[in-house]
Amino acid sequence: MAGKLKLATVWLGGCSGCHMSLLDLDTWLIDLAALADLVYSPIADQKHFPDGVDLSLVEGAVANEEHLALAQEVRHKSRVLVAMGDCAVTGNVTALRNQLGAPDRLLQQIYVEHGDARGVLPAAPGIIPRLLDRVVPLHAVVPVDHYLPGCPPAAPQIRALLKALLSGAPPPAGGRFG
Amino acid sequence: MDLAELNAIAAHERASRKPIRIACCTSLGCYASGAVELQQQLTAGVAATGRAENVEVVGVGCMGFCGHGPLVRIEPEDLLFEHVRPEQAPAIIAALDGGPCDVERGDPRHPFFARQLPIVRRNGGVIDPERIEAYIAAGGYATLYRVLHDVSPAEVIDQITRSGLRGRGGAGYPTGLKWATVAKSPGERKFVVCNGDEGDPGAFMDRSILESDPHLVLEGMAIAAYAVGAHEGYLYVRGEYPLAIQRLTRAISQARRHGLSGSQIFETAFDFKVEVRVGAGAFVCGEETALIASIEGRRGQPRPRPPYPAERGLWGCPTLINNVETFANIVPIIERGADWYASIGTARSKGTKVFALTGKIRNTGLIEVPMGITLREIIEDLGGGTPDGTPVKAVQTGGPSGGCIPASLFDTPVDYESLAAAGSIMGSGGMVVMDAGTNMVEIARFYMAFCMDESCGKCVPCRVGTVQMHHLLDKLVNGQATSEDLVQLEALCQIVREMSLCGLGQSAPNPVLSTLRYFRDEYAALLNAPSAAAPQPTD
Amino acid sequence: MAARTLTIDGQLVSARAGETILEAARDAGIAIPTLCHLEGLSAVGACRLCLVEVVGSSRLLPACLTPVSEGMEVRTASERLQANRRALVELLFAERNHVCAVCVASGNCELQNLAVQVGMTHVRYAYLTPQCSVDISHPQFGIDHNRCVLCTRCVRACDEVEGVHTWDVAGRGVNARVITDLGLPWGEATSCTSCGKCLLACPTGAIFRRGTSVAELERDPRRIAVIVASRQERW
Amino acid sequence: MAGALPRAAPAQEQDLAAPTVDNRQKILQATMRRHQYRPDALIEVLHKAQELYGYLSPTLLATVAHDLHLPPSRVYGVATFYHFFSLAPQGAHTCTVCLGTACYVKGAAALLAALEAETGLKAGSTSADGQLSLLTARCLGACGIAPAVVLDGLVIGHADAATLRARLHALLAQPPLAEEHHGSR
Repeated sequence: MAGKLKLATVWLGGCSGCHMSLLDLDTWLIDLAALADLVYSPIADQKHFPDGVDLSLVEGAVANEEHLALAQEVRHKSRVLVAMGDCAVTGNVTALRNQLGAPDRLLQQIYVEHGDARGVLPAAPGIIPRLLDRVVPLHAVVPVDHYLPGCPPAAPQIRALLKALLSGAPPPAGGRFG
Repeated sequence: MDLAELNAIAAHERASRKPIRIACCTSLGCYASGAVELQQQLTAGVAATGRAENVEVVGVGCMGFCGHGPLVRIEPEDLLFEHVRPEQAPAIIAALDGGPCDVERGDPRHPFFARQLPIVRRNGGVIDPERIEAYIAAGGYATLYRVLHDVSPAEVIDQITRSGLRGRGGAGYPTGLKWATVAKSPGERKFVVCNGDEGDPGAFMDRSILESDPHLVLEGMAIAAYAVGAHEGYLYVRGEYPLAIQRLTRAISQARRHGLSGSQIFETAFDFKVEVRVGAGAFVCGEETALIASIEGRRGQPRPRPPYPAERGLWGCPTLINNVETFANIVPIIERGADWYASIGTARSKGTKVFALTGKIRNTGLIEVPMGITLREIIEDLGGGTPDGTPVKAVQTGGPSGGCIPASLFDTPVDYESLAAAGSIMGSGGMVVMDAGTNMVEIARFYMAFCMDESCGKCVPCRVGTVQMHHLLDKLVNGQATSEDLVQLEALCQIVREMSLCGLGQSAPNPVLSTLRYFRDEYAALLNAPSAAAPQPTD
Repeated sequence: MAARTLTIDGQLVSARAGETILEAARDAGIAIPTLCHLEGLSAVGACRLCLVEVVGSSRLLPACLTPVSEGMEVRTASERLQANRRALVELLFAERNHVCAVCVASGNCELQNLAVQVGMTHVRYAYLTPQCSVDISHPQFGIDHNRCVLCTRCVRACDEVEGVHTWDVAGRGVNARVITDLGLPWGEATSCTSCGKCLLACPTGAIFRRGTSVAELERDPRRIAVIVASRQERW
Repeated sequence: MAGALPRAAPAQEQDLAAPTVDNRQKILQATMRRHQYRPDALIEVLHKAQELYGYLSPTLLATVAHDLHLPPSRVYGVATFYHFFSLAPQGAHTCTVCLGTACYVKGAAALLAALEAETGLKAGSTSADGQLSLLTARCLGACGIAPAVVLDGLVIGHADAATLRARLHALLAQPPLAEEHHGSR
């Protein structure tokens, strides 16, 4: 079946609520499986983002270096990129920390000053990614093709978007923040 | 006060003059450079050498050559001294006898002076601005007398209309038309307001006029009030100009004492009471509806026009608002006639314009030149080019609302339309000269920072748009901007220009647009450049 | 009643003399986005969302303040206007910290509705992320400056309807803030009559009624013990 | 070389006496009376209040609001709109760098940076000991002698960092000024 499309979903700095909403599509997910192969997703066991993805839905804001690198890789390897949900579109709750200043100071406060008795900064190079100075929406680091606001976007909205994009049509307009 | 009294004051003033006159500029530039002490030393020196009989030392208004101050001129020999220090007073007094004098000499026939055509600045550097008698002796208030007795309000407006005078605050609205609108607007109570909130950084024409010849402005306002049927006036002056405020306040009380302001001026039925209002540091108050709000004691926030102040202004009454230099043109026009005035300048821009020539220019100062003179004549002939002789790169006119005109367009004549076609505006008269060391993107950022800080915050596009534009310019200057940022900057310029409520926002993008138009390569060179901005320009 | 006939978006519209373009358009069922405008309050023309094109005028004019005139030709939804309005809404979202997901007004917010109305999909401008305070010193109401759009509807409602003028704007530019009395906490503003008109006027979640937001319902479980104890006394 | 400027406040009438701590209230009252307590005189009155007290304290603003029959929020709104008005005490000495275009083109930004480095103050702030405020101005209209700096009311033209540094040191080396010289709390 040559026509089957490659679909990916990506989880950056978000609460996974958008993915929960995706799962709310219940039985339609079976229809979706007929339209596309899920080649990368937090709900699929796939370590590396594959090449030649047709459509990627990205949940979450860009908050640390791993997010940044992954966002760039996803953009590079995807034909169509969708910012899914308010965190990816605006930064949303993930970006609330931007008002509190640079992350070093925050980490110090949280882990040392108000932390447990050990009071040490989490440091594990290569395992725990460093936080970026500012949390930014996806389009601030890579070009984004479509936006699906909502916290989370309702399942029918995700379905409408997927239906349209997988059939090559423009996604429906609208969608609401919050 | 009647005509005989006026003439008597003038005659007495002229008769008490001494054959030799040492005029000492006491306007801000010279004032700040020690002119007051110099004047004291000169006065003491004249007395000590027993010459008080035939030599007088007079503090006068701005001579214009501010970069070379303090300035001293000796009449009738017409000797000009520059950069005079107080301890050089004896040497200057010695020069009266033709003695040796090592004080720096200026050339009164230098093109800086010779190419000027002083109309509003005719008394600048000549009379003592602190004495009404000096103004009267120079012909002052005779025009007001004639107007009140022999000329109808309609005739006054006709004269102003036919003179072709346009607003000197920047926009160039025909003055006569404005006066006619206010005159026609129904209402018992009307106001005349003089806008002395000269906020453009790099402009000090109005300060100089107010400091050098306050009565000229007051007389012009009184004539305007008579013409439009107003009896109350306000002079709104920037708080940054304490010397101008002091001289103006003094001038008003002198005029009141002489029956030239207040009730029954020149013993006619005409009343005109004028008050000074001191600004408190807000550029936006130069916008006429914001200025009105400020006079009313409120936040200086503009409101949408129409209705224009000519119909509904101060306290809802018809209000005539003109700028200082506009009012300073009134007496000369009425005195010498509309035809005379209309014979000066170009087809659509009549008369003269005062410019403050500053920046990287040899001859810094104030000049009054006929409209139609080219930028090249101003910058090269009067201004003498850059101090170190390197080429001039551009000239900025119109302040934060204006633009940068490159050297390749220096043959542009100075008139409202030509400057607008070149992407700038006449503005109130600031001309800041820039040389090769000036980074044009930094200049654009400088002006945007200004507009951002001065935005009143009322309307969304100006309040937030200026911050976003400044952010993008900052990224550019710091070499962090992408080509998308540049596209976004240009788009924002358009949005802020089209959507803002008042002139501040509508024109805030101009410095960016004009530098983009002529110096796009400087923007392009900064895109994604790893190095930081060019160094701060130095002398 | 003098009538005026004009064209709005190609549609012939009849309006009363003295009516604004906005009123005439709304009567005709043509929606022009607004934010600072609120029926019952004076119009200030500050948000610039209702700017429209009028044939013969080189400038865009605020529909909320421009009176209709005979034969006037108005365009309310040209491509340029739509793009500019979208930009304005984005500028507002970028200005302060509007996080719909955690806002008490979500689903009932004029700014949120505007984003939908103008087709804003995302904010192209840099978020300014200012430090804004939340003032809950008033016993009944609170104000979260993160959500304020400086429309000044609260200021006008307080001044023009309640007649008190507890609210005003302090500072200028992007640093401007609505304030009560001498910039003190709202709860200390003695002029406030607690009438709640500012709350009614606020288009966003900036001014809110206390005790209704998430996790803010004020309860006092200890009162159960008090009730039980006093009942025992009586019986 | 420098000349002192008159005070930056409306000088419409001569006050009877030099202000002392005791009669400042009287002078302020006289100013309001002269304006017949008209609300539109608010800015003039605030100019006078700041001139007398050095800054506009909440008490002072409340008095002005009360006497001019204005809502307190309106007085506060006006006082915070205009750059001239300060709601916090200023330093005993002030150093104001003009950042107008002419001064900017002649290196005012570098001059300000040098002064910031020298004093350890950010523009717009006052030293912890209350001795010095480092301020900036939009444009003093002294473009002919750019760059211009005002030290305690004295305009210095053609200013350079070395001269300013020396003058600042000389100023600050003087014995500290007593509290009442720069407004009371």
